Amino acid sequence: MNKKPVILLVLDILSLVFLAVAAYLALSYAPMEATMGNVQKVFYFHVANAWVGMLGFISAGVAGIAYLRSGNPKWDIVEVAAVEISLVFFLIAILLGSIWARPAWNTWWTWEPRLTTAAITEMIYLAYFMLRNGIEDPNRRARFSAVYTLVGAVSVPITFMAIRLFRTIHPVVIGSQSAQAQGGFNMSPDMEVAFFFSLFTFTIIFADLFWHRIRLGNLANKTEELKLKVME
Amino acid sequence: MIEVRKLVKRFGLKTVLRGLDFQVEQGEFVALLGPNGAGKTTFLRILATLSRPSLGEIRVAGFGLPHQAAQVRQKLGVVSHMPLLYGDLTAEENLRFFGQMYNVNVLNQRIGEVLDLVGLTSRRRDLVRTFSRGMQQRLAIGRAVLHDPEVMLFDEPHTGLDQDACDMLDKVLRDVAARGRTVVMTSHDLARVEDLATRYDVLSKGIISATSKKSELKSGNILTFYKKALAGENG
Amino acid sequence: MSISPETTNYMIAGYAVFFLVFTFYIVSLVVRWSNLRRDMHILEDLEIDNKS
Amino acid sequence: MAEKQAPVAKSSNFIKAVFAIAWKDLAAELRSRELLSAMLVFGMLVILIFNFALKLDAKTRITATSGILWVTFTFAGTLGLNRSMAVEKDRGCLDGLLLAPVDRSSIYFGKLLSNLAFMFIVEAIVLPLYSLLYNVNLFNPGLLLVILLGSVGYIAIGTLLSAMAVQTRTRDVMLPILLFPVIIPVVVAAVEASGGYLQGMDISELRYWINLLLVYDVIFIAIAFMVFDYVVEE
Repeated sequence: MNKKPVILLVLDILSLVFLAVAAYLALSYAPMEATMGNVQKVFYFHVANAWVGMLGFISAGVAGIAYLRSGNPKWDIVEVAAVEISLVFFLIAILLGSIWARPAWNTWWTWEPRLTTAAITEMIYLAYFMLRNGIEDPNRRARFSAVYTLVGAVSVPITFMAIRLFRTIHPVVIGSQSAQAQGGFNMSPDMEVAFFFSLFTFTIIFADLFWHRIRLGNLANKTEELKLKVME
Repeated sequence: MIEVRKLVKRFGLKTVLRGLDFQVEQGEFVALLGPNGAGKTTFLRILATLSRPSLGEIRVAGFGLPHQAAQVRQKLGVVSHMPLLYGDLTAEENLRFFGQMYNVNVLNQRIGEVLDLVGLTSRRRDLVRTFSRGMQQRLAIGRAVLHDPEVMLFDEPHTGLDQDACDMLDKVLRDVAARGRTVVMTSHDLARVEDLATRYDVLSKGIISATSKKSELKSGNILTFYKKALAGENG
Repeated sequence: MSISPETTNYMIAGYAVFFLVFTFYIVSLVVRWSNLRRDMHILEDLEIDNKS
Repeated sequence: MAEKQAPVAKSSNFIKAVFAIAWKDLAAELRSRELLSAMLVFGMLVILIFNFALKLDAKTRITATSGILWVTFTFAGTLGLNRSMAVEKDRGCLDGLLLAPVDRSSIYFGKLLSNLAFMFIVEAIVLPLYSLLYNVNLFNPGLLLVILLGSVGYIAIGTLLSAMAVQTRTRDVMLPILLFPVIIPVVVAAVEASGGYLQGMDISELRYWINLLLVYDVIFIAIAFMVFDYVVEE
């Protein structure tokens, strides 16, 4: 358990190398987008981070259902890991979206459906951790977290649909470039390379971090077990 | 009536009950003794189907737990140190509500009988909120015997009662036991249970560490027995 | 619009924010891990003491 | 759990238990009126504060009414849900319910019914009062339908989450924190649809919102039904 698996080490190295390459591709290799200028380059990492957030969100939902079906505490550890990673990467995605929105549409925040849904997911995950903090019995904590993860996993897509419907009815005109409010620009082949490489890189990073976080959860569990044993 | 084999209960990583064995014959009145935190309440909650065992076999009134919990519940009456009653309903309404939940036949007549048994007939139309602690506890027993259960579980029923209320409660407990019901009661008031119970079991460190029938103990010796049981476990 | 707006500062800010939060998270993972390892070692020592 | 009774007896017991639980909540509330009066007073205070916060002149009222109504219902509803579950927890009554030989989901549906009844009572008082105060006609069948669907969705998920919230250490603040982020679709759809009906919009334009509310109601009643066991059992 304490010995680090070789594959994990390989993943670590791959993550770092690919991250460097992805940054190079995004910052230097991909051409500057004409209407928005250099800030458009934030887009590559913005989407890739949101993608990791999504992966975490889906993993959390699956782990929650698996916990409720099996009652195996391992799934609770997986679920917390997924929620935490999703929380961090959605946060990055929201911040990057904000930084991109500022020069492009002259506002720090747009109520764009995807961005808003990501923000609401963050609120659900903050509530998730508050819920966990408020429960001492580990079995109950795991059960309630799994139930709440499931409720969140179902409500978030509906929230997205509701907000999108809301936006089609009340289009918000921001600045003069509202036609591009959805980040609509045509990607040149060079841009596509940078974009897809970013997505690929962050998928690897997700797998790597997810694994590390699960190992951390397992170690915490082991330590707690030993603590109880020593205390007796 | 109650058969427990190798019962283990864990809360997360913490093991509270570790391979507990326990048998009760029909009509026995077992006092479950033990220091605070020994797992008495946990054990009783498992028997009451409120908590699931982590491992082990349990049969209550002929049904296995946790798979046949619904059947067990029908045969079970539980009184805890919480009254489990609604303050804004009258005594009668409380009994009627729980009677409906247990699907009791001829409910009105049964409510009358139960109120008589616990001596609250004159207060039947009063709100439970206005009852003293002792009266609430008696009504709680009334609630628990409403569906004529075969097995009764009492978790520290004397907690928070004054002397008079305790004596009243004991009278009701004796009445209940005299009807041939099987009773398991946790308590740490040795003097009080000595008289009530027909058997004493000591729960310590997650197992039943000692057991003794009333007939095997000389009067007044329960304290010695209890201390020995705890010391024996430690030594 | 023929001239692209000068938004390089925002680009730099964006990537700085990413690397900041990302590094912060990695550091938090490492700190939590090493704290747990330390606790584990202390507990293992205690357990050996208990046995002897 | 694994019940081996005749199915007919079981389903009639189930319905009997659901109504017994709902009836006992209503009977207790009719006597104490603690929950309803708290919800009502709170609701009126919210409306009062909005009056000054938004300077509700005739023009603002048309667009703001549906929003104000739903904020009022949402906040007052949280108060009611919390109280309704706290009553079960305080004297250990939840254990009393769990000890009864009935299906756990009957407890959920019983509480759902009584919570919904409280919600409707509050709405039935707040609506005419708001009409009176601001001279807006709120007796519109479309609006009533929206309020019905919105309340069902809100209470369906609220009953489940309040059962969780009362079992936490920070139970007084936990419910809104858990509930609000997951009822956003209900709020968005209900506000939009209510606003549409109040402005006399065509039904066909509001169909999507009504559908969304229906979908939400069905999905979350189903989910709560499936997971309620995990929330109350140990």
